[in-house]
Amino acid sequence: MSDHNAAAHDHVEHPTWKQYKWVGFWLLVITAIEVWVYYTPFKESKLFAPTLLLMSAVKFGVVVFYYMHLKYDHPLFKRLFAMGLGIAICTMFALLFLFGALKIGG
Amino acid sequence: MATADTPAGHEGHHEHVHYTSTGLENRKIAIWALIGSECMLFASLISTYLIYKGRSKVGPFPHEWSCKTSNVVGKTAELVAGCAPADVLKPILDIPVTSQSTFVLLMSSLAMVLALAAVENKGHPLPAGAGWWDRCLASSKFWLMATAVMGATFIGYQSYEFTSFVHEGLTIKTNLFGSSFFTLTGFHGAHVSVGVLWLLTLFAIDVKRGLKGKNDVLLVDICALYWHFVDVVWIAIFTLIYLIQ
Amino acid sequence: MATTAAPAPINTPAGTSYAPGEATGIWSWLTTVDHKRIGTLYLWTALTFFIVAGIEAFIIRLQLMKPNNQLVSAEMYNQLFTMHGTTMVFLVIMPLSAAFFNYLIPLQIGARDVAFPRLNAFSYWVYLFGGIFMTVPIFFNVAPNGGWFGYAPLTTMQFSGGLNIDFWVIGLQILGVSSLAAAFNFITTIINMRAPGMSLMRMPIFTWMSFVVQFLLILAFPAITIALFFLQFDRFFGTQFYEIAAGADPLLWQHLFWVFGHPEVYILILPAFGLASEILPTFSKKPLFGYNVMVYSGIMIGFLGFGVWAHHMFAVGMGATADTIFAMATLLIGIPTGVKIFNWVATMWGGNIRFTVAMKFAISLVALFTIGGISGVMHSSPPTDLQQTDTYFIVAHFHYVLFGGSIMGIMGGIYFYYPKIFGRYMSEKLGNWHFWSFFVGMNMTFFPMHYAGMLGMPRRIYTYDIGQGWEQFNLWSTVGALLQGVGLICFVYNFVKSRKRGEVAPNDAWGAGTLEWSIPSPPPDYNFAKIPYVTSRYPLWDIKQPEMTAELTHTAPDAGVIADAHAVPMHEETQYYTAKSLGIPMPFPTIKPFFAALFMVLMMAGLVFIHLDLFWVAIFVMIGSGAAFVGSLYGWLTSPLE
Amino acid sequence: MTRLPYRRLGAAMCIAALTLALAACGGQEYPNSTFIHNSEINTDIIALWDRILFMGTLVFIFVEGLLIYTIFRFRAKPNAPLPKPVHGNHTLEIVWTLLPVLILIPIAVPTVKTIFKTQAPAAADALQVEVYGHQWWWEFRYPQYGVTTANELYLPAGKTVAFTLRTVDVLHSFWTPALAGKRDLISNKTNYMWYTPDAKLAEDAFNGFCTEYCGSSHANMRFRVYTTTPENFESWAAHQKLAAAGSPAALAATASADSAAKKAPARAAIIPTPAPVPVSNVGYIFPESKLKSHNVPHTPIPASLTFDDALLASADVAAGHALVTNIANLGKAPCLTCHIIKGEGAMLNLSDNGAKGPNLTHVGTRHTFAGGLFPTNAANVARWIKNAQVMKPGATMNTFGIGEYSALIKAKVTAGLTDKEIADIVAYLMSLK
Ligand code: HEA
Ligand code: HEA
Ligand code: HEC
Ligand code: CUA
Ligand SMILES: [Cu+2]
Repeated sequence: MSDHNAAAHDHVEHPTWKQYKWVGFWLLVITAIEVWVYYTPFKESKLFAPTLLLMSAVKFGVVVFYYMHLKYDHPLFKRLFAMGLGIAICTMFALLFLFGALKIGG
Repeated sequence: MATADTPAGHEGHHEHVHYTSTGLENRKIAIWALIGSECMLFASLISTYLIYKGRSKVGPFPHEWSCKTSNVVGKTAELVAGCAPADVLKPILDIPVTSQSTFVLLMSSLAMVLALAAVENKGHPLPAGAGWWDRCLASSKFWLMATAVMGATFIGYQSYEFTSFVHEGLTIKTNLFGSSFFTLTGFHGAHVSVGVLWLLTLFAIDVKRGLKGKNDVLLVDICALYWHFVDVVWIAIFTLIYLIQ
Repeated sequence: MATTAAPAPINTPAGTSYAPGEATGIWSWLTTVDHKRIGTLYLWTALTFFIVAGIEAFIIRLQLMKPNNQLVSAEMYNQLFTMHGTTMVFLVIMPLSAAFFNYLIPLQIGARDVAFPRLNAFSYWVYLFGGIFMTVPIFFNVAPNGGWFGYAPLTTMQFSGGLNIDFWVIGLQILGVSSLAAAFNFITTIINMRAPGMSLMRMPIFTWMSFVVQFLLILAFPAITIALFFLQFDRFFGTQFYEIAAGADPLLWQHLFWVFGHPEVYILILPAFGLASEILPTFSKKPLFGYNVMVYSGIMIGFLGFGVWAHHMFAVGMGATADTIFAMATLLIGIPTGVKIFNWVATMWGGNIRFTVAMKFAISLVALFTIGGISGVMHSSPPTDLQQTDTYFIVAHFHYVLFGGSIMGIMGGIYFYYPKIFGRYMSEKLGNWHFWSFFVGMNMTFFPMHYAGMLGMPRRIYTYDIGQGWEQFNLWSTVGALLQGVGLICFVYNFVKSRKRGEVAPNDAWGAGTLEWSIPSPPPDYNFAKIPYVTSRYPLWDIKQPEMTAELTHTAPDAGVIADAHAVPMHEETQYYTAKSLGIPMPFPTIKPFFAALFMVLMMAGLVFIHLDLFWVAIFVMIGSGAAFVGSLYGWLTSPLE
Repeated sequence: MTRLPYRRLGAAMCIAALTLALAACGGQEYPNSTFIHNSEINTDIIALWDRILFMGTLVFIFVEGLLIYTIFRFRAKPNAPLPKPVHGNHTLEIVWTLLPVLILIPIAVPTVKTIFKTQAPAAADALQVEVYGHQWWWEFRYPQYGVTTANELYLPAGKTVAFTLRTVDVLHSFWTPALAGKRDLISNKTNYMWYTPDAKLAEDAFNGFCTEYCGSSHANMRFRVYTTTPENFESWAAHQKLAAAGSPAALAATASADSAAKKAPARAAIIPTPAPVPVSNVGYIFPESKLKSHNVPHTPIPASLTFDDALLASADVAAGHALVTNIANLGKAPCLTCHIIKGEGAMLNLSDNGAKGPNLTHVGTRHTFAGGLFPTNAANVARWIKNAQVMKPGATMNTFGIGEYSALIKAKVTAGLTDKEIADIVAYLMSLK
């Protein structure tokens, strides 16, 4: 099976256990912070929602880029995913705006 | 969509390795396109949940709710059945329990990457003096099973959550919150369940004839991509639905 | 399996509708995984549904021919227009486009098949069974009757207790599976199955437009899938998504529907644009003008198409800000579309235009779509739209774009590709009859609707009173529909007859430039005996009329080639061989996708029994066919492809 | 194949032109035209429309002209050399990307202006009208006057009307083409719109339509708008506000000579009411003579629904009154469980929101009924009561005629009203001026 023409795919460096475990670690830490913050007075703050969104966006990104190895993979996959995600997020915001539900944290 | 025991694609049929324009595997492109599409699916579900949040006319409600501190958009207190202004309704979402299930699901993603790495590294002999942990890392069966078990645990948590909600009087028919909550998390749960079955199938193949070689790496890889995506969706759901009020 | 000796060709065809050496008989069609046969199946099926939906339209027209007419009952009328719209959109134009995706995309990109041949067969069977499931109820007076966009809460149990809406909601869900499966398939095919040298910017424009459409499909369908699930759950399991008493917001349905619905209209038109872009250059003897811009504008249309959906909802009271945003976004779409129109004209400018029937259809697409586009721009201004929405002015708009655009383009495509598909030409004489009665009839039907609408005629009314000022327009529309019917009969006759009696067509029936014309007509099951190495956008012209592609940048066949064992310099193939003699592995025919589709449809359809108060029958049917579905799927996934 | 179809193209164009000509000068009236300046809103819309139509026509003429010129000029000629293979031209392409922008800006700017102008809040002193959509009829309430009516909307010319639009069931849409654009009636949502019928409109009648598909009788959900002078309007409203003719309340009111209606409910139970007393002054009613042919419904009466019209001539108003209003007859003629007749049926305590059917207090003053489907006359109303579903597909009112097939209960009516009883009821209803 060595002579295949999938040049791009096989020769890239895949992350290893060392990296995976750190990713896993940060996922846990961020989740822990999220839940912790939920029980602090910060919950009432206007910044609560944006902060949480930011944290989950980081988690989202780490999983996608490292666990789903989008960072190392063919750029095509990045585009396929970004297109779906981009349109989905825009649509979601537009819908929330139209229904007057865009008052996160309020 | 041939599974491992098909003659197609490997085992000597060199000519059968089809030429592809990008050098990428068809199935991998398809799974990424599917994931792109699923973004839109979950965006619709999450939007619905958020739009309907606070529009239910009767309890139970997701978060702590009292008639006085009403965060119900545009609804006056008397719309809420049996609600005296002094009542404080208990939040129905149980953050501690859900945090645990979130934890399990996140860790399953870690197990999943390790399973993939183990399949990819098949054929590379372990370095001399490898400890039990190295051997463990090299066991794709172990990690596949671990992922499936964690997925099943997540489903277990979800069943527990659903039944306890039903006991507290919230079913899919109760109010808008119930309908949109159960449908959203139910869709996610269905995705997890499909993933668990998929993982178990891979595990079975691994037991039967061992997963190795390029084609098998691909098999595990697309399952992993799906699995991580389901995880990522949960990250969004956990924050948007459970934590942010 | 290297070819040792040159294989012997098998007999050349005398214009049979399938290549020699291929299996025939019903079983071969049920088990086929050949993209060309599946494309042909799509074509036949969709044309059948076209006749059905056309007859529905014709009855609508007869009913509206004069005021206070009593030809059909209100209930029947409501089913007729709902089924006419739903059928035309989901069972006619989308599948007609799919017929071309299937038949053409692999040929145009120089592939032997699609990426997932069995999934492809599955898509077709799901479409067929889903279509039957939706269409049959009209004969029993229980067809869907909620309009093609089924606004809640009219479609909830409270207001539509019968089975009618059940057929609609389940049927659309079934068709969604078919469209989505096909879309993933074609995305993969186009990305990954192109012949060596066939870079994205060398793909024929039809393939490009189809590519855009597949993305529209995978991103738009989830929204309606969810909206339909909500409705289904409401109707069958008592959820409250559209339950007014529970505080539900009916606009949720509208938004989710149109988030899908507007991209959907581009799903309906872009394939026709693609076909016109193949036909116009061929019969002008000129390359397509501004290929790059054509590609970018197609992408632009698709992209903008996701940001304008609420222009269908200007009357719901979204507020001035939202109205403004969606109006402006809608206006913007005129720009890339205009570019396409002008580029088509520029393609013909300075050419040698041959007025074949296909060409006439393509030209009329340009002419008629422009009219529909302009009325579209008129709706996109909310204050004026408040006088237009839900009137016959809208009906005029969308028939100009759907009939004048999609149907005209697709008809052109059928005349154009018929010789490739069936190995024989369609009769130009009958074709001319068809074209002119369609062209005149369609204008006669739909142009007066502009007047009727602006003079106050609401749509979806089964009757209207005397003296409202609409009589003459309705009469004209009905006469026009009759003329279209005559055209359709000419077409059907021509289509059926020419298969056996048409003039035999050579490989390159029209002197076109793209790959599909370099292989025999009809193409052998393996498509290309030798996968060609592509060096320009019009590889066939490179050989036959190099002066026409002289201006294009070419790559030398050996420059940085990713060598494929089968790739050879561009050539024409005239002989038929068997795949086996060429050593080309072909996918096995299999019945499994057929059964998977059948049982999946049965499983989803089983829900209906719940509303017949046959709860246990429903459970039995759903679990039974669910198990059979999983079984077929298992058999399918574990059996080798080729 | 290469022969140019001049002749046929010519024929096609002739037919198209003919259609146009017919449309333009058919010598017919277009009562529902959206192009009539009857309100400031419509005037704004027409101005905008004219601008867009002009731009659209420019584009149309340019594109179609260019297209026709191109296909004629560059048609294949025998032995013509191969055309020059032009693959594109950047300048040209930029030009025709920008060209549409030049067309779109003059559309966009007035569009935005008009959006904000027409959607601004209505003037504070506007006449308030609450529109309620029902499957398949319209309810109009005038909260400032305490008036509720159905299917006929009276408006004072020259005064701004602010509509509040709601539905009690599915979505509907409120549209009078000759007066203004439409606005949907949406469940769980209140919509607003306003316009000012021009002061120049004196006694004019307009047809209105439901334009959101709402089920079986969507086509039959019509209404009329009557404009009149403000004085006439006040007169109409003042009378509509009163209790029904002959009702205890009305009698009480006549008894105390001036408006003593306040005390009515208290006396309602005491005063026996043998027969309704015809009212002498019914206030302003839009004169029948001002109705044009297109304002009068011509809906065919189903042939299967027969009624002996002779019965109507000999009908007894008092008997009808008793049938409808005497609680003892509620089982037989449960009219007041769905309809309000102001001053009657106090014990049912039906509110506007609780009434499933149109308010019948002054049904005799309305020119049309059942969603503007029929002229209000005894023959039609009698058939309506006998079998409403035959008169109007899907109608939700019970079938009352004994022996009639009721589409609602999917059976023949056994316990209902005889034709005689119906005739009496009709006589009573028609007396409700
Ligand atoms: C093939 C399908 C198709 C296509 C391509 C379009 C194209 C467009 N449509 Fe249409 N539309 C429908 C199918 C389609 N539509 C259907 C089915 C409905 C009704 C659904 C229902 O209610 O049942 C509908 C309804 C509809 C509405 C809602 C009306 C209402 O219900 O109130 C609107 C409103 O903005 C609209 C606008 C447009 C616009 C701006 C375009 C643009 O894309 C058009 C762009 C094209 C041009 C403008 C012409 C070419 C351009 C030039 C020559 C350049 C110069 C021109 C200018 C600068 C103006 N459409
Ligand atoms: C691709 C889409 C498409 C196409 C091609 C058509 C084609 C036609 N449409 Fe349709 N139409 C829609 C899509 C389409 N329509 C949609 C989406 C709606 C909205 C539905 C809704 O409101 O929910 C609609 C609604 C609609 C209405 C409005 C109904 C209403 O609002 O009450 C009308 C009214 O005239 C109409 C007419 C026609 C006519 C006359 C044709 C003609 O072109 C049809 C020509 C065909 C024939 C006349 C058939 C002739 C056949 C024979 C004579 C028999 C031959 C038999 C054999 C050979 C066996 N259509
Ligand atoms: C189930 C409730 C119900 C009952 C009981 C009922 N009606 Fe009706 N009625 C309606 C509804 C609903 C309408 C409007 C139907 C439509 O126009 O689609 C209506 C319309 C009418 C109209 C026409 C009013 C108008 O202006 O459009 C008359 C007159 C009428 N009813 C008389 C009667 C009489 C008399 C009785 C008793 C014998 C009666 N109704 C009993 C529900 C009812
Ligand atoms: Cu009410 Cu249509
Ligand atoms: Cu649209």
